[in-house]
Amino acid sequence: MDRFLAASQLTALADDLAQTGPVLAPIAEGGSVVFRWYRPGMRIELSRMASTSPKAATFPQTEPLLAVRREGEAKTPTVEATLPPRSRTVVLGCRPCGARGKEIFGPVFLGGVHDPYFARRREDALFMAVVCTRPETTCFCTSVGGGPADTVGVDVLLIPVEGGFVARSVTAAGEKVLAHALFAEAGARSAEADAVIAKANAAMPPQDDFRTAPEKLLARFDDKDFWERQSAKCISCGACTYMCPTCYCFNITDDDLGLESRRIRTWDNCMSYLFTLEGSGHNPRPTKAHRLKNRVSHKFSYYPTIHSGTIACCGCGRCIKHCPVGVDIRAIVRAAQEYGG
Amino acid sequence: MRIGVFICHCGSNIAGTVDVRAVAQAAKGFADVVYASDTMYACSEPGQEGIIQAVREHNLDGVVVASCTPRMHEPTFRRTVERAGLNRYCFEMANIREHVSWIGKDTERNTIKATELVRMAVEKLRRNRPLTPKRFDVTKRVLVVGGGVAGIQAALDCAEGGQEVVLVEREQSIGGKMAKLDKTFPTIDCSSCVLGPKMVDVAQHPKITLHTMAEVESVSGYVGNFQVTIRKKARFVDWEKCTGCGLCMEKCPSRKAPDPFNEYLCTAPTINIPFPQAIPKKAAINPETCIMKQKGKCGLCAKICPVKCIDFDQQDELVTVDVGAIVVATGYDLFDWHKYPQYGQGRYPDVITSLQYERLLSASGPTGGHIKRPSDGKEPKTVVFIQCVGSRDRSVDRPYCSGFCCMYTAKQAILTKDHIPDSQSYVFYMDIRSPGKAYDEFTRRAMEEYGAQYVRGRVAMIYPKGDQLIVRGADTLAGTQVEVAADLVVLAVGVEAARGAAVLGEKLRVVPDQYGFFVESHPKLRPVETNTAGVFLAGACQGPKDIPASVAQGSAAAAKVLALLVKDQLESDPQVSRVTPARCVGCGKCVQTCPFGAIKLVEDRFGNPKAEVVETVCQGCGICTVTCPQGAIQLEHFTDNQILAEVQALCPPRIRVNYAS
Amino acid sequence: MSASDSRELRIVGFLCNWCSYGGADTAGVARFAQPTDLRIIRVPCSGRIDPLFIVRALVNGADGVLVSGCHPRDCHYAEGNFYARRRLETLKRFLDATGIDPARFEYTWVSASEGQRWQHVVTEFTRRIHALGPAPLLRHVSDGAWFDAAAPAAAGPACPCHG
Amino acid sequence: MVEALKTAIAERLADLEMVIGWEMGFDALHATPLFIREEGDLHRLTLGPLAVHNLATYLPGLKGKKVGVVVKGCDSRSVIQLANEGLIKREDITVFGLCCDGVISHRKLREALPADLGFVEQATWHSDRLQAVVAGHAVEVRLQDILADKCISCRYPNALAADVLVGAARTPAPQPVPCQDAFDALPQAEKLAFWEATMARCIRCYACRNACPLCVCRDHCIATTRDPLWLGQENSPAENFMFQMIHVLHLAGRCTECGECERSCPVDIPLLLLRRSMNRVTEELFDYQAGTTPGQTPPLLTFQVEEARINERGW
Repeated sequence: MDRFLAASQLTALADDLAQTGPVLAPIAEGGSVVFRWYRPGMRIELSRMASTSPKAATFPQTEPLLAVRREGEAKTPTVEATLPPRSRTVVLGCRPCGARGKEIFGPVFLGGVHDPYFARRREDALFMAVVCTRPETTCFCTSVGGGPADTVGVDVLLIPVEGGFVARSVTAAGEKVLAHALFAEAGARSAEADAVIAKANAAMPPQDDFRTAPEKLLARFDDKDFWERQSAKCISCGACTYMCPTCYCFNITDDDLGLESRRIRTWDNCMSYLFTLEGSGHNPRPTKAHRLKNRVSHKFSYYPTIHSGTIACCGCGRCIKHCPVGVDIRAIVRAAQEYGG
Repeated sequence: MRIGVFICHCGSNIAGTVDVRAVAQAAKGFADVVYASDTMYACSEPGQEGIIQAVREHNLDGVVVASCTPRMHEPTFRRTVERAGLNRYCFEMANIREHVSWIGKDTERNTIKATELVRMAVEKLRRNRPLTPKRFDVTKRVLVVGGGVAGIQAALDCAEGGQEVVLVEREQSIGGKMAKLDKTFPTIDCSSCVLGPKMVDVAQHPKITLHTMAEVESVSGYVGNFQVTIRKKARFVDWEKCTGCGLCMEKCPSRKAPDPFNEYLCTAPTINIPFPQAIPKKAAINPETCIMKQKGKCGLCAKICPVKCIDFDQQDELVTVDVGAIVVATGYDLFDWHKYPQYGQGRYPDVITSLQYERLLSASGPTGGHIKRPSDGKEPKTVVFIQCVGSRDRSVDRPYCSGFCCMYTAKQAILTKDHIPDSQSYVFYMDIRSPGKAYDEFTRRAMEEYGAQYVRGRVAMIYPKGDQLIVRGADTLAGTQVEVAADLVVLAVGVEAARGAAVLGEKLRVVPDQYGFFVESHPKLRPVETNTAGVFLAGACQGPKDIPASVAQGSAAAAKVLALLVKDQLESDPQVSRVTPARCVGCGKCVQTCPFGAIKLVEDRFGNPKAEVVETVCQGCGICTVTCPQGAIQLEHFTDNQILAEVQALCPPRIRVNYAS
Repeated sequence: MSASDSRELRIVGFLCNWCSYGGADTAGVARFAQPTDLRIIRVPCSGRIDPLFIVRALVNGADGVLVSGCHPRDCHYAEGNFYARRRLETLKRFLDATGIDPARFEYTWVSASEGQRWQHVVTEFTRRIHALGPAPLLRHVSDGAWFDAAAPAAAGPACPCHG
Repeated sequence: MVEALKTAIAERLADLEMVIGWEMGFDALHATPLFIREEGDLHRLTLGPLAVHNLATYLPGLKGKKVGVVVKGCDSRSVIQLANEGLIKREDITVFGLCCDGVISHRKLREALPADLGFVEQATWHSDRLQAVVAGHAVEVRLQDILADKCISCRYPNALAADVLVGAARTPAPQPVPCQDAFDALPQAEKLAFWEATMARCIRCYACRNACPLCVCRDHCIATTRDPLWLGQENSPAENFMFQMIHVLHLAGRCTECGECERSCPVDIPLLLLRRSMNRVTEELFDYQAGTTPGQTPPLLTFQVEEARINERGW
C-alpha cells in the first residue's frame, strides 16, 4: 500500500508516534547525525546518513539483564530479569541498509538460543526506512545483497518524491502505521516513487562479486604477512564495530554496587585486545592483524559459511567512512580474493 | 568473603554519641558481612577474645573493627586477627571515635556517618589480599650523627652493647657544646673533667670509628640497610701521621683565623687544634686564612712538622658505610640575638652571650680563666645577666622555653662571685624555672649565698655611658623602672635547632617541627623514635635539653638501636607496590618518580623492559601507582580498586538497577 | 559552625596517613567540634591520590572533595606531596572546563599536630559546599538502553560553535 | 614538495623497514596512511591538506624497528614527546619533517559543501583552493575556510627535530580558535550541561584514545580493564564523561594538541575543547608545551620544592 507524507508533516508524525511509544530517529546534533530516542523539539535529519546505526532499537549498547538486590539481613539476594517493557518501537528514517543490518542478528539471538531481550525488542520494532537516491563513495549495499530501496527488514519504505515521501508498506505492521491520519493518498506519486527507485538502483556503482570471499579469506587464514599489511594502518579502535549495523558481539559484566548489583550486556568490540583475552592471560588474537582478520573474515567468510551464504554486512560503508585512518573493508576482501593472481 | 564487623562502644567515648547497636544492625545487611555485633571495649582482652571467638564460630575470613583511629590500634587488631588464624591484612578499621563521636554531638548524624564509614571499610576489605612480609638481613652497624654529649653517650652505649659504631661530627673535635662549658650546674663540677674521659673512650673504643670535620652527604636505604655517604672535609693534614704535638700551631705566622671553639672571642692560628682535650687531637688548616693556600707560599708548618703530615693538596673525601640504624644527635645552636634591637645588635663589645661567657670563665679559654671584658680587658665589677633572650618570646617566633638558661645563669652568677669576690651580679628574669633534682636549691644559693640580685622584668634598652653600659629595665615586682650601670652584660640566649638540621632531616626523612627540632614518633610513648623506622633521636636536636637529659636520651636511643640490631633479620612491611608485568609497557615513569629508588627496569624473557619493585626498599607511598597510566603498578592494600571501592561506597553511582516497569 | 540546620551534603576527604589523618585524629582527641558531612578515606601519602579518584567522586555525585597532605618538605615519603601538589593544582585549574565548579574541590596541607587547623579547614570547606548547594548530577543511565518518557531530553545544548 | 620528499625517502629507504606517509584513500576527499616498504610504493605518496593523520601514532607499536615517519609540525611534537617519555627510541626513527600549510577539518568541509562528503565525484586542489564536484554541483572551497582548528592556533607549522625537513619554513601565526572562545565564554553550569548532552552521543568506541599518539596503554587502558576497575561498561553520559576525564588527565602535560582525538570521533564530539583547556593549565603552571624540547621531563613526573606558579593554599 502506498501513502504520501508531506515533508512538512514529518515532525508532526514523529511527535505523534512518540506519544504512544519510543521513536528512534536520526537527529542532527553538534555537527553530527546520530540516532536518538526522539522527543519533540529534536531536529530529524534525513539528508545525511546518520553516523551511528539504528541497531539500538533491537540491540542497545547497554542492555540490563538482571537486577540483584540484598535487603536487610537476608543473605540470599533477590534476582530478577529486567526485560524491556513491551511497547511498539518505531525506527523512523533509517536507510534500508540499517534495517537490513539487524536481520543478521536473527540466527544468532533466535537460532540455537533464544534471547528474550532481543526477541522482545525485535518483535516490537517497526522500521520505516528512507530510500537512498544517490550512493556515497562508501556505499556498497548492492554488493552484499541489499540495495538503495531494499525491503529486507523494512516495514515501511519512505521514497523521497517532490514535496515529501511516498510511504510504501512492506509488512502488515507497516501497513497499520500508514493508517495514521498524517498520511495522505499517494495517487500518482506512486509512479514517481517507482521512478525514483529505478533511478536510485541505476546510480549504484558496479557490484563487487564477493561469492568467492568465504573460501579466499579462509585461504589467507594463516598468512600473517597478508594480514599484517592489511592491518598496518588499523589503530584497533572500535569505531567500525560500534557504527556497524550488523556487529552483534557483546560483553556481559556485573556491576557490584555493594547492596545492589546488576548484570548488563554491552556492545563489545572484536578490534580490542580484551575481546579474546583469556583468564589465563593467554590471548589467541594478540595483534591487530589477528583481530582485523577476524572482523573481515567473520563477516565475509565464517558467517556466510554457517548461515547459508548471507554476508554479515549490509554495505552501509560506515566502517570505511568513520574509520579514523580510512581502513576499507571492501579493499581487504578484494585483496584476499585477488591474492596470488 | 565472610566478614565480621565489630562496633566498639569505647565505654561511652563512642556509644555516647553513636548508636552502636544500630550501626552493627545496619552492617549485617552489607555485602559479604555474615556477622556483626557491638562490643564494649574491642581492644580489651575480652574484646579481642570476642573477635577471635566470632572468627572461629562464624568461619570469618575478614574482620572490620569500628572504633578509634587505626593509627592507634591497627597493629593491635592485626595481631588479634592473626591470633584467630587469619592473615593480618584481612582486616580493616573504621575510625568512628576521633572522626565521629568526638567531633559531633548529633547522635543521628553520627550514627549515619559511622554506618557509612563501616560500609566503606567493608567494601575495602572485600578487595584486600592476604599479604606476607618478606624477611631481610640487618646490617649490624649504627651511625651516630653528632659528637656532643648525647651522641657520645649513644655511641659508647651502642659500642658497649657490641655493635659497630660510626660517629660523624661536623667540627674538628667531638665534645659539642658541653666541651665549651667551664663548670656544670648544679654541682659546679668541671665540665671537661666529666666529659673528657668519655671523649677519650670514644677515641679508644675498638668498635667506634670516628669521623670529625665530616658531614652526612646522602642517605639511602631503609631500616636495617641504610647506605650512608659521609663527606670528610679536607683538613690539609694527614691525620694518620699527625701526633698533635702542636709545634705547627706555635710557628704558624697566620694567627687571625676565626676561633669558633672560643665563640669568636679571639682568633686562632691558621693551623690549629681547637682545645687541649680535643678528640681527635689533630691539627687542621683553615684554608681561608692559610698563606700557602691563599698566596701559594709560606709552608712553614710543612717545613717544621716532625712527621711531615702537612698536605696542602688534600681534597674532600667521600666515605660510604652501610648501617642498620641511625642515631641523630645534632644538638642545638644559639638563637641569633642580634634580632633584638634593645641589646645593641652587636654595637657594644661588652654585651656577650652566655656561651662566650663560659669561654671567659674557662681555664682553657682565651683569657685563661680570668674574667676580662672584651672591650678593654678590664675585670668587670658589675655584671648583668639577661634571661630569655630568644626564649618564650612570640615576637621573634620563639614561644618555647629553652629550659636550662635559668640554671646556667645562676651558675654563671655564682662563678662570677667566685672569680671576682667584690663583684655584683644582676639577673633580669621572667620566671625562674628550676624543676630538676637539686636545681631550685641551686638558684636559691645564687641569690642567697652569692648575693646575685634577681630582678623580675624585661630589659628595655642598653646604652653606653662612659666605659659602662646602662641597662634599663622594669622591675615588675616593685613596679618600678631600674637602671644598672654594668661593666659586662651576659645574654642568656635561647636555643634553636642546629644549623643544617633541616637539610639533614630531609636526607633522613625525619620531619622537623616548626622551630626546626626533629619530631619524635609519639611525644610520650616513643620519645626517641622517629616516623622513619631505624632512625632515632638523642639530645637537643629533638628539643632543648640539659646535660643529664641529653645523656639519658643518648642511652635511650642506644637501647632502641641495640634492640633493633640484636635481630639478624627484619620483616618488611608487605604494603608495597606490586607490578603486573602483563600490563607494564616499560616506560619507566615509576622508576623516575620513586623517591627511594625502589623500582628498577628488568627485561622479561622476550627482552621487553618491565618495572620491578625491590620490596624491601619500597616504602609504600604509592607515588608510582598514580604515575602509571595503565595501573600496572599497584600499591598493595591501597590499590586503585580498593580506593575506588571506598569512593563508590560513599558516592554510589546513580544507576537504576531495576528497569522493570 | 555546624551545618546541622540544613541537610547533609556528601563531602569526600582523601587524607595522608602521616600528617593530615593524624591532624584529624588530633582534632578528635581535642574534641574540636566539626560538621558531620565529611567522610575520610585514608591513603598512605598525598602522592597516592590519583586526581581521577577526585573526579570519580565528583562524577558519582559528591558535592565536595577535600584533599589534605603533609606540608611541603614534610612528606613522610620525602617527595609525595611535591608530586601531589602539581597533580592537584593541575586538576583544580582544569575543572572549570568540565563544568564542575572548581570550588567543590580543594586541597591543603595539615600536619599531625594541627588539630585546630584541621577543624578550621573542615568547617570552612563544609560551609563553602553548603553555600554552593548540592552538585548538579550527571546522568548515570545510558541513552541507548531505554526510552523513558520522563527522562530529560538527550539533546541538550549543542557545541557553542557548531551545529 | 612531495617530489623532494620522495627523493629523500628513496635515499634512506634501504636502511629502514618502512616509511609511513599518506596516499589517497577511498575517495577524493580522504587520504589514508601509507606504509612504504619498497620504492615501488613511493609513487602513491601524497601530501597536502588532506594528509590529516598524525602518523606518529603508529610509532610505539613499531618499537624496536627502524622506521621513517613523515610528520607535520604538530605531529613532530608527538615524536619528541614519545621519545622524551621513553616510549620510542628516537635513534630508531627517521623523521621526515614537513613545513605544513595546514590541513582540513572534514567536518568544516562537509558544512561547506552542498551535500555530504560521500557524494563527492571529483576533487582537485589548486594551491589553497579545493575545486570539487559534489552530488552534481561544482563548488570551490578555500583552505582557510575549512582549516582544522588546531591549524588556526598552530605555533609549530614546521616540523621540530626533523632528520630531513622538506618545504619552505613558515612563520607561525597562531590565532585564537573561535570554537574555544565560545566554549570558554559559557557559564560553568552550561559547560556541564553541554558535556552531559554531548557525552550522551558518545558510543565509547575509543577511536579518540586509539588515534592519540600519546595514549600508549592501548591494550591495557584502565578504561576497559576490570582490574583496576575504573569504569563501568554502561555507556551513560557519566561513564562516558569519566572516560574523557581519564583521557585528559592521563594526557596532562603530555598532549601535543595534534587533534587526532577530535578528528577521529565518529560522532563529532569536540574533544579538543578539553585538551586545549588542559594544555593551557599545564603551560600556565609549568611553562611547558609537550613535545617541543627533546630531552625535557614532562611536568607531572617531576617537581620543584618551591613551585614558582603554585600558591600554597592558605586557609
